Amino acid sequence: MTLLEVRGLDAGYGDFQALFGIDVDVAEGETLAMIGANGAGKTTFLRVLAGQVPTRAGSITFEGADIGAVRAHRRVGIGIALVPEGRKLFGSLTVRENLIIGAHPGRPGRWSLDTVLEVFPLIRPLLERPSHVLSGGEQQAVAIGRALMSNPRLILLDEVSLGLAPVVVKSLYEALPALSEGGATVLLVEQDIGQALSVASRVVCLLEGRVSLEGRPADLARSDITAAYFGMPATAGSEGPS
Amino acid sequence: MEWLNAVVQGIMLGGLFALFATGLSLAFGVMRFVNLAHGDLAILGAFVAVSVTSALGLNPFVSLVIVVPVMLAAGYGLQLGAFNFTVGADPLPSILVTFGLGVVIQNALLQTYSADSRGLDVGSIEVESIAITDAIAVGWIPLITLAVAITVLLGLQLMLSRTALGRAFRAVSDDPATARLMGINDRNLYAVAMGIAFATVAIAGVFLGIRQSFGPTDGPAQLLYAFEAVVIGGLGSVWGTLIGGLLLGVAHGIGGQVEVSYGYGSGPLLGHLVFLAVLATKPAGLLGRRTE
Amino acid sequence: MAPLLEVVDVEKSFGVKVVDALCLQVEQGDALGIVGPNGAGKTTLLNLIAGDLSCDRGSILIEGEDVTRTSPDWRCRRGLARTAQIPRPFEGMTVFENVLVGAVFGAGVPMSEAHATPVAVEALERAQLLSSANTRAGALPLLGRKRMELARALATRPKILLLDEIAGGLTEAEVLELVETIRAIHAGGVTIVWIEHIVHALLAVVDRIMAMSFGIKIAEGDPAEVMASPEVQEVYLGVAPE
Amino acid sequence: MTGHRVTRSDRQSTFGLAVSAVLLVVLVLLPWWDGDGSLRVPLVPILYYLALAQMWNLLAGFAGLVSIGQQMFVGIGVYTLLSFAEDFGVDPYLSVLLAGVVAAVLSLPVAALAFRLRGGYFAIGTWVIAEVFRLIALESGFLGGANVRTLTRESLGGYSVDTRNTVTYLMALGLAAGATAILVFVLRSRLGLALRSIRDNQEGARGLGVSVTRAKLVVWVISASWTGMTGAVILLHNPSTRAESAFSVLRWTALVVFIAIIGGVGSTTGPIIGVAIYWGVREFLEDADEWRFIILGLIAAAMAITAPRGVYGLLQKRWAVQFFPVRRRLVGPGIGGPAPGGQSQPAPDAGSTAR
Repeated sequence: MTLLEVRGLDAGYGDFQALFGIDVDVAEGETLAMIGANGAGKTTFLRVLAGQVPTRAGSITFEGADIGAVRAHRRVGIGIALVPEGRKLFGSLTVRENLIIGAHPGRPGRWSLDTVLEVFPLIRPLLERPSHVLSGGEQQAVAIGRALMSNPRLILLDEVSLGLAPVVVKSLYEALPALSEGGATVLLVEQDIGQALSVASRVVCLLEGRVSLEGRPADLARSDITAAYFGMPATAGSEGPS
Repeated sequence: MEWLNAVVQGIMLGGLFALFATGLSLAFGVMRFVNLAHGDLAILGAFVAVSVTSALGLNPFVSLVIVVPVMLAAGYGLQLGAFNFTVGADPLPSILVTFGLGVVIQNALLQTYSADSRGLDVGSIEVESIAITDAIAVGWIPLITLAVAITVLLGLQLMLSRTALGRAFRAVSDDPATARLMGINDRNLYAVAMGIAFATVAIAGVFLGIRQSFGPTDGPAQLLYAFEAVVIGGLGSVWGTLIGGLLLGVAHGIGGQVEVSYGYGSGPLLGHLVFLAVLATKPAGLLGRRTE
Repeated sequence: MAPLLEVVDVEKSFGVKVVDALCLQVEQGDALGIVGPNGAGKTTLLNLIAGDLSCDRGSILIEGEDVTRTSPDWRCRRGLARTAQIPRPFEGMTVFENVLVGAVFGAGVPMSEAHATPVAVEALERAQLLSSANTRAGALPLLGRKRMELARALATRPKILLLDEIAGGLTEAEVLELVETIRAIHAGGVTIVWIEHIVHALLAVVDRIMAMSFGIKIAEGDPAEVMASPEVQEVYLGVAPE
Repeated sequence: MTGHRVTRSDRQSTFGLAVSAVLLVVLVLLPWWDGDGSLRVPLVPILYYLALAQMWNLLAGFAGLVSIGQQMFVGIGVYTLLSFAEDFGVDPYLSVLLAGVVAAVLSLPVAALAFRLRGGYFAIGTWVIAEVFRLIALESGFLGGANVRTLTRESLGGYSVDTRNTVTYLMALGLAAGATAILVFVLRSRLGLALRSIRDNQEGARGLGVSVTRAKLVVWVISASWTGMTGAVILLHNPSTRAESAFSVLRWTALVVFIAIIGGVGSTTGPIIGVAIYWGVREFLEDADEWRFIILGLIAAAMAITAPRGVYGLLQKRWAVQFFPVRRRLVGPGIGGPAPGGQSQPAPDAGSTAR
């Protein structure tokens, strides 16, 4: 079943257009990875879904309803939660408060403070600390937990691995299946192709604001991905995962 | 001994300053909004109390039951209907709108109530006091004012630190865009904050009116005192606001005593000079974190 | 002679350490590339060098002069220029006026507009922007904005040019064009320090690479050797070499 | 040389300059056929309000310094003239210049304190400092304390009433026209380039070598000095004063701000339109001070929300007019776009950076 259906989406900031006619479907229960180079438009896409950037053209249908006009603070109520790039924890709130503020009265469900702490046990001893003293990995865990607290149907993860040590990234990624089991559909944005491919059931690659590739990880050749990622012939892969 | 008395009376006055400063500090803390009409709103609150007491024959203390909700609603409505359009990176529009509003309030009060000084009469309690020593007596009214100020600040502090509303205020203050992701309607929250700010400044205005006589053009002075209390104490700190108010009150008390003893100077002048001294030496305020 | 730019034991923390005890020397005529994953502290390092952030510890020297406590405009007039990762033109001004600001104020000596005009024109020419000199800067597309960042920086007649992901978000053809421009600037005697994710662009210009991870320098030296080292492979590409 | 040069004028702005020049000549010659002064005298307040509005516009609209303390410089000007002319016997017209000097000097320590505050807090901070000056004037026996002080006939020397009226008028005219000219010259200069870049992006400007604090300080001192001279001319026009009126925030800042906002802050033409509207409201509501403030205050507050660039901004949106040439256009080989002197390209007015 299709949870999210995006058609012909244009979006941008001021004079600058970041997305051109994006078509993406997300099926219920899948884990979709969106990859692409810096500036490809991945973060903008997530921000559009969360209502932080307005659409200029096209439609967004979520659970059968057009949500293009739903304002940002109402998106969480309909079941969309964004874990923003750079974590964006509230620095003057404690970790516990950061988690609690993520909960939404209209969305009870499996996720609560206790169940979140089960998935991210490293947070438990930090609950009463102000969030700005946490390490990057701890902050990221809190940010994901905060989004889970609203029991989202669709959780959007922006650059979870940004600036984190590989071992931390690994542990965060290990928690991802728990999200799916909890009933959330996952749409994650990554620059780190290797990580993305390891967890995704499907991959969409963006290049300069357009979809350049789509498919199941197993069906895609590395050279195709490299080409779609960098926008050049597959042979010139001087970087990317080797 | 008269100097010690000046300090004691100054502390009592400082409670009132802290009460004035509370709303200013809250609006700045939550949405970086500086309301230049703040003092005029206090005076407006006092005049509303004048009308309510004379029309219904109420005691001014009781009139708060009407004045405070009216001002709270006014603050909520003004924020939603006007101020929200000026919240943003450029401070110019918000300064202009609130400055204009202040001037309009002042002149509307002049038109409605004339330039005469008024007072709010609460009966015999006005002249009663507690003698601490032979030379020092603390009036009941200043004492009640200080107690109310501390209660309001304490309540605000508890609300900010303990309640869901306070959590939302702090979240919006940190990062309104991310707060929206949590389902928080920041614009509505701003209106709530402004409503609370108006309510506290109305209380301050009524207590000012009970304490001393006031006129339609007294608002700007109250704005300046409130602002000085906030800056002296340090931005974004409820207790800083109280300390700032008390210090400013003491400066006014001593300044007044200087005037009595030597014939020069005045409370407000010494208060301003203390503020400028703090600005010159500790621009972040005495208890402040550096915010910018 | 003192090095053109010296970074001594610099530290910066935002709750967590973003730049940690970092040392760096750049000689006149160098072209240094800086690589590392997102969040490694590269842009923070650049901000510290340019003066947009203040160091918690350590010092920054330009030609032996300690500039740690000076403002960005002072450092600019001492010969340091930078481009921003996300271009922020003076949108209300024309492209020419944008560049003129750099030419008038960025020179070490007071410059009249009449004297600065040829400098601005030359910078526009080198950045291949002369034809849109009278366009409103806010209306430029991304490549134009990146070029204008370059032109504004060049107009200050820098001794050393700090480039922050200037190739990011551009198409391959555009990247190649930009590489040519930067090579020419370097050949003209300007020292280059360049942060870039697009490694093949970097390799075409620089003669030395420093790799960073978690605010720490993990490797420095010959570009090919640095990029081939196992540490860099692991942190930069997010995967261990196969 | 590359053969490139910069032009600034086009037909439209040349037209604007021509109109202004004609208007200025007419106003300068006015005393010679306005025998009894019935035109000149009422014009003086309009002219000094224009001078004050332009100076506030320079601060708030171009340097981002939203001052609510301009009354301090008016008051400083008033009391400098009083002191020099009355107490030291200096020629009153020379004292007008000295008022500018004194205001400029005193503006420096004020800046040292007020520049520590930002935005709305800067606004209130300048207001506090203005209050300090008012209280000092009130306390100072030398300046006259709370009493009314008058510029007496003796200190005005042997000048006849008619000469005094004419000189006061011409000085007010000079201040108003001069203030507008200062704005145009500042915007055309390096300082203007710096201010526009700061308005658009302060950090970016710093990165290109612009010394932000210095640029703001220069503007602050210019504005203080010109406002101080205007204060002195206000006293020449209305020779009795006391501290409350010399340092009145309502008269010397609130009205001035309203005029600038309604006309259009951030442009050179806006305050001229604003002062014309103010004149209209004043004529319409003679002797009703409070209503004047209420109406202008409401219009200004509404404008600040709905049309932040004032009436001029609305006109400009409609007809794309620009009267004073401040923008730079590069001409020479290899440059695209319309030919020099041409129109249509949306190159910005210096003022259009204000938002």
